[in-house]
Amino acid sequence: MLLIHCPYCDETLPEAEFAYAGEAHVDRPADPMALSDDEWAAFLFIRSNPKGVHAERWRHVHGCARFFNAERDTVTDAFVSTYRAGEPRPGTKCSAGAPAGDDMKVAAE
Amino acid sequence: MTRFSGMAVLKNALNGHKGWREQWPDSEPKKEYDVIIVGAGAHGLGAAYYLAQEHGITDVAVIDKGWLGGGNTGRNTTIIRSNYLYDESARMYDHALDLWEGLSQELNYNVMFSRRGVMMLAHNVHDVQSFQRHVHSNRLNGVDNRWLTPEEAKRFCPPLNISRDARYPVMGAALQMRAGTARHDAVAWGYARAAAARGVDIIQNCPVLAVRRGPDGAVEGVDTGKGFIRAKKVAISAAGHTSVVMQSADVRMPLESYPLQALVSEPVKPCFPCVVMSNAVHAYMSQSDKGELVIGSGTDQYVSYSQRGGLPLIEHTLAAICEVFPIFTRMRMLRKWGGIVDVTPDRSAIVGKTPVKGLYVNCGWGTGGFKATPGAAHTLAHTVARDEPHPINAPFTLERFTTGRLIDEAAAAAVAH
Amino acid sequence: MTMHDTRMPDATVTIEDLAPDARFSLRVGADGRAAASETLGLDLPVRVGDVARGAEERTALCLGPDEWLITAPAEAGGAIARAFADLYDRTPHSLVDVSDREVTVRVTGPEALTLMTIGCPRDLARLAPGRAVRTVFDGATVILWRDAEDTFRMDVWRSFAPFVRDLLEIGRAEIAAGL
Amino acid sequence: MSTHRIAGKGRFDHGGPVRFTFDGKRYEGRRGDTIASALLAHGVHLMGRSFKYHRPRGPVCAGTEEPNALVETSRGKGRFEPNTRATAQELREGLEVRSQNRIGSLAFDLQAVNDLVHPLFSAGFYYKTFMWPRSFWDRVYEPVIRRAAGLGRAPDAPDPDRYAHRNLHTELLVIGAGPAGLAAALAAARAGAEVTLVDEHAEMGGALLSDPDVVIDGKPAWDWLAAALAELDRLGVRRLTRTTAIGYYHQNFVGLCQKLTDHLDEPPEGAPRERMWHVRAVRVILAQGALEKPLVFDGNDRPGVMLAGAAQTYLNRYGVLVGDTPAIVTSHDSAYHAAFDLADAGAKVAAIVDVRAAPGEGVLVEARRRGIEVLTSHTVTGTNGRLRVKSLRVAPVSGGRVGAARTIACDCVLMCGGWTPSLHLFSHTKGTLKWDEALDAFLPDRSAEECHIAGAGRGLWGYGAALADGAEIGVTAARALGLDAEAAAPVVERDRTGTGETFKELPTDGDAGRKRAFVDFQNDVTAKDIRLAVKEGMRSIEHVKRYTTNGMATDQGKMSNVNGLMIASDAVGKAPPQVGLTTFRPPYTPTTFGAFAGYHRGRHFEVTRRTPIDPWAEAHGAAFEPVSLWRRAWYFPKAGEDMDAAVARECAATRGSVGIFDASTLGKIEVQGPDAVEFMNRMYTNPWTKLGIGRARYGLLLGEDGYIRDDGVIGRLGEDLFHVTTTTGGAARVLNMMEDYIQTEWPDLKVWLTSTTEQWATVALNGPNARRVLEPLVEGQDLSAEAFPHMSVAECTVAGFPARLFRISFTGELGFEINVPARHGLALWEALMKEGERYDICPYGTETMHVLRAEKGFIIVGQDTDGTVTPDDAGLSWAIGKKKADFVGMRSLRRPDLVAEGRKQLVGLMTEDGDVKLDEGAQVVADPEQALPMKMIGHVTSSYYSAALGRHFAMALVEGGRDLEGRDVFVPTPEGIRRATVTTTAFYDPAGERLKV
Repeated sequence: MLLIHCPYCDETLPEAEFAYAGEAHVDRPADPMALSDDEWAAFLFIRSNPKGVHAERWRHVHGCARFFNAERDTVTDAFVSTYRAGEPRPGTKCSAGAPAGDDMKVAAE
Repeated sequence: MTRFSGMAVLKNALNGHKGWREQWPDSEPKKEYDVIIVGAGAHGLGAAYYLAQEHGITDVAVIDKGWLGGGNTGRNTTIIRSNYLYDESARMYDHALDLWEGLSQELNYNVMFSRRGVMMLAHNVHDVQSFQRHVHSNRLNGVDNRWLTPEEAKRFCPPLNISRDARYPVMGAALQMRAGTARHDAVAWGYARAAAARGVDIIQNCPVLAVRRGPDGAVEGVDTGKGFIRAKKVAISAAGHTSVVMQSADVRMPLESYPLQALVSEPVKPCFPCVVMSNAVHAYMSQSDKGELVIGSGTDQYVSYSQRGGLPLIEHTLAAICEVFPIFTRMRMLRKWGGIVDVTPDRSAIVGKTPVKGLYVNCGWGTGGFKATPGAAHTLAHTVARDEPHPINAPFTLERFTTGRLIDEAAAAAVAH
Repeated sequence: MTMHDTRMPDATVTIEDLAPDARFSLRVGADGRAAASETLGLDLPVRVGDVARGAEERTALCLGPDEWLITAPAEAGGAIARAFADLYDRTPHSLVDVSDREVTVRVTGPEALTLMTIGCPRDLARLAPGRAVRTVFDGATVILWRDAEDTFRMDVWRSFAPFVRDLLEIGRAEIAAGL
Repeated sequence: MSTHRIAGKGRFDHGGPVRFTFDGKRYEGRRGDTIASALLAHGVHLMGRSFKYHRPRGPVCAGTEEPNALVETSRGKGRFEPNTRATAQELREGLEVRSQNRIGSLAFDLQAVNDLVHPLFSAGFYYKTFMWPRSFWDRVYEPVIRRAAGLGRAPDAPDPDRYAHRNLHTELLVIGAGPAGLAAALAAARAGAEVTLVDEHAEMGGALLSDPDVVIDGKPAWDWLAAALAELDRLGVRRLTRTTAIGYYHQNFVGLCQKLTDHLDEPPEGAPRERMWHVRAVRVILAQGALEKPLVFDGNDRPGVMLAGAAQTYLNRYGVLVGDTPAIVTSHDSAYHAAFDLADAGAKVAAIVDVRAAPGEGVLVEARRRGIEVLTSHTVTGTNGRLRVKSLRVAPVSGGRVGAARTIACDCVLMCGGWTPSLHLFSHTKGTLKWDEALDAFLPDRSAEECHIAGAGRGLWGYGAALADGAEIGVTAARALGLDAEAAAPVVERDRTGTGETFKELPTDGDAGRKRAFVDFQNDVTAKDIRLAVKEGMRSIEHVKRYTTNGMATDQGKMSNVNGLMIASDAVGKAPPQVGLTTFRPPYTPTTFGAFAGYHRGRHFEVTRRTPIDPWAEAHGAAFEPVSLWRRAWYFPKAGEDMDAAVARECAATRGSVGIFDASTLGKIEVQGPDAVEFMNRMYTNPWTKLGIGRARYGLLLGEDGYIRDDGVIGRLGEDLFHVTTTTGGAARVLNMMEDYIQTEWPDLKVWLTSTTEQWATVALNGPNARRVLEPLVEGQDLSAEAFPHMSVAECTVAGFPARLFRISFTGELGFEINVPARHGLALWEALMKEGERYDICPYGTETMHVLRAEKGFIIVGQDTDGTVTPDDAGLSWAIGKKKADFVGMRSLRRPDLVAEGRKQLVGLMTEDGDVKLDEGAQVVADPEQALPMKMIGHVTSSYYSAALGRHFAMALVEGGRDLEGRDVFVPTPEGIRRATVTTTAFYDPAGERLKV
């Protein structure tokens, strides 16, 4: 059971109050009809799934009911940050969570 | 390869077990192979075995960052069944089931495939409709599956609670008699031993850092903890870690990796004759030959590679077990563990070619990879050897996510409305 | 008794159902908060969990950045609804009568906090008297008010209430057993 | 009478006896005894049989790590459990204890025949045989193996006990109340920390309970302990005994299992048997001590062979002398203290056999003082005695050579192979371990959580060291909590320190391949099994473990892991850390399913949501069906009716006059705001801009993948206000999905959503007489067809209650849905029933609702769709706003496979014979003659008997179905092939005349 800081309530609370809501910063295209099938499929289904820091969405569903974003290390499950929906990912150059080079030094089982 | 048999055991029993040899050598990598398989789980080792056995391709290395069979192969609840809804899935899993039935003899390694029957419980009208659909579809696909009344279900599995007053009363069950369990480690070991005997190198404790591509975009080999190893073809069979490995070849995947937990009880005398699954209540269970109740839990809600998993999920799982089998509350959980499963949007696997020449992938089995092992391995080997899919894995493409031709087993079991 | 807890005095806790108040879910953006406050006759609090109290026993609990739960005596509901209806054209918002959506249970007594911990994973020691939060109790969403050190009040969705009530009774028996 | 109870020894209550039975024989013990200590007091060592060879076994330990002395315990019907550790279960009056895993008696177990042919059962033998003939594994071999395996019998009756859960937030959780834990808790609590201290035993004190002669701060150990506990209580420390920290999860979340009643003669009413605590601690101190290791030698498993520390505990804590003539075998100084304590209590120590050349000087002096023979540089080459050890063979070792053996008579063997820090919980956190060469042990390295380790867990031996370290760690933790703290380490005299060495299996004479030196007692894994596994290529400890089952017994490897690793690493020829340590996995000790399930059993397994009208349905004999978390009235059988009869009657009554239905479970969402229309346009496939106020429309919701997710009728109550309904099961999901889009994709829209599912009770009234029933109760709305046509909505008063009244129909009849505040739902229902009496109003349930809607071809999302069905597939293209530029899922409808020919389309199916009911889920084929596997072109989604049509009918999803209308298809069933004609789905009143009244 994780402890999660809700950026709206400004409290750190048990995971039981929250619902995970998938990868963050996968924005719905402004004009979906203009996209090719490949581009649309990428929006719908392709996920970065990094082994390392992952930008993801949570909803404080049994609380303030807000969706918000978080960075969490998927290897340790430790949260790096949480921030409000619409805010940029802290301290990163890119919005999508492509894995950093270091994360690649891990391979298959 | 020393042939295993009752006589061999007897002979060795008399000589202090001096005659047994190494089941597979712990190989050091060569500079180059025809085929490299990344991931020495049962899927990867099996693919190597079938490459050698059926396609005559023996210049093969199976590379793993840890010990063989140490990933999801050794962490699952060993359920084998093939009563899937869609034709594509039924064919794949039934192909696997056909191979399971002769696997011990084929590998000369007892994988203890036990056809004890898998029973799926229906707890509401929607379940009944859904499972009946499975039963009808399976019957016409030649897949064994039949419908039981609650009383028949109870006769087949006496610990089952079929009280009408239960929070989730049992309204019937679908039973696949041909389904069952197998000994997971033995599958990896059996494939490893048989593959090694045919010339395959098994390279353990050698992390694959990246898939290397040449100027023409085709695969050149893999960078590993033991240096670069050249290969004409590379097949990724790395379960939960597929996204990471594929990313190194610049292929982004429709996958997310989730922690999945399982647990066993202390061993008791035989009390549970079959496998029971209950999707509505979120419980599935069997009893191992050792006597432990083997119980599968669900995935945690968030993406993770930590293999930890939370306590509340285990609590929910055991509450579900006690709901369906109230006599087991005083049983004790002996040990629980976690694995990492990669899950596709339609909950069906991806087995086949990729946009990169010479690169093949076998992934996305979610929580159901073990049962598919021989089928996945066999069709992957075919795909790698011929550079074209076997008819059975042909529908399990990466492209289906673009065209929309999904094999949506999850949606087909959509929750009740 | 295996729990050598010197801070656990003799177990007493009372569970009671309360008569319904008028309750509204108020949703309004930051730009309309002042007008809504004026209409209500109290300052809408902005910190999640804070409760403002106004005349005629009106209270406003901040549940989220643009969400408040307004309560008032049952007979005062109509006036609030009319006042906000008049406000709508000037200040768009959403005021929805939820008086019947939840029912309310009160837990009081020296063991009230202990009883709440059987279903509530939050650290309730940190919920100061006078504050309230939406949280979860044994899987059910509830609004949990701490009215005093040893008094809690829970608004529970109507169809979940018997389940929650049931668990509270089990917990009370447990506390009474002294284990 | 107890033959081995020593007067003046032990901490138990010397008052009245506690009576219990073992295998039917009556025994008496004392309050505070465990089953094992009470039996040992009677000279009984034989308590169990091993897993594989069924060898006779006695207790090795005095705690929860016991591998051998497992028994079945019972306190009456439903209160039976197998595999109880006799060494941990406290006695209670009337406890029934039975030995297990035997055929015949414990002394003469027929399955011990396995032991005679043990060479056959070497490591991994079952992988190598039982393969022929092919069908024999699951028919013959496996059943035999399964019957021989297992330990105790499974419970066979429902458990009447209760289990509880509780959440606890604490500043500092200290796990283990031995010297280090106590000192840590004291130091932190003195500094003002809020502390929770837990220990798995009935009493706190840990090793101090077994070492009364130690002097702390000038006081005898037990006096110091009593004072320390009193001070902890004064400081407000929450102390939980019989409480095991079972698992250490993310961010200092620790699961504790507290045993509450198993030790009580008469548990109080309402008391739970066990309680699972969910603890969230700011800091955690692990003070779990160390576990003594057995030595590995031939015959080390006979009853009477036990750990030296255990013998010391039985003596000092329980006042039981485990034998009169103990022999000690050790590689660590600590066993000498056990020898001294037993000797001082009157035992005649046969000898101390020390594997080392140079034991500590201090213990040698003490041994000499007591006249105990010490054999250094000696090994044990075997033991004798069938049901109890009688002697051991010892031999000198010199330069790796084993010399001539001699036999020493004894009645118990006390062994000590050194100590292993207990780091299970630390490992749960994914904290890393490092191998300490000097100690031959894994010690904690990098911590992944905010936790500290104190005492023996860090490899510190002796009371002085443990207390000092505990105090210091307590201070460190307090400071980490922002408190001022000073360490004050107690002064220890008569400390019991010492050193030792770690050995693999002891040197032996003769053929090592035939020696049976046990490593995992319960699973019967011997040193040679481990060596064989390595020889066969199992080179990592994980492989060795899985191949031999070493460490997989119910002690979870506490006795066997390190010894197994030492032997495996020797066989591999690598240092232990390179061979690896098997992962420790929760729980720390086996924990009941009930403790995990907690309150969630029986009717409290999961909430059953009931509507305000549910009590009426129950009182009127309704059958119920579970629908998501709700229970809904399924049908209302009259005397003698089955479901089919009841449903046929309800259908006929509704179409003939009027039926009443509780629709309260439908999801309801209030959508309000200036952008409400725009939001609805983006969310649903339908156009909403032109929907007039007071009008309602069927809404269709897709997922972004283009498939149908939900549907419902939506009424417009104002320019900016919609009353949205969803399916029963979809309510929460739909609201979540809408909130997601509003909050994250379209934050610019000014619109708010509020769930009103439970605000309103909803009653549907359908049938030609519906208006006549309703009209007299309505105020403020003209119900005439002109003033209130089909698909209208109005706010008015019904039966005196404020209401939202819809004129809509899910049955094809004149229909109304009346929403009133939930508290009035039952009263509304009763008013309508009363008003409807003269029209023979008929309450109906979900099944009749399903039939009536199917007769009209209306879909049920989730039944006629399955998550792969597009609007066009379902024949709902008309529900898509043709001029819309975008809505959720629109883009996906253009994907190649979604516009391909031959998709499955929803059609009607009429069987050739109207008496034949097709199964829902039955498959449709074009060619019934084909061989398996057949090409299936569709499946039946809905199938009912229609009273209106006088026959069965069905809906089906069929490839290219709409083009097949009028043609025949086939439905193969186990009873034969059914021919059916493809039709439209408008089975009843296709023109909708019945709505226009």
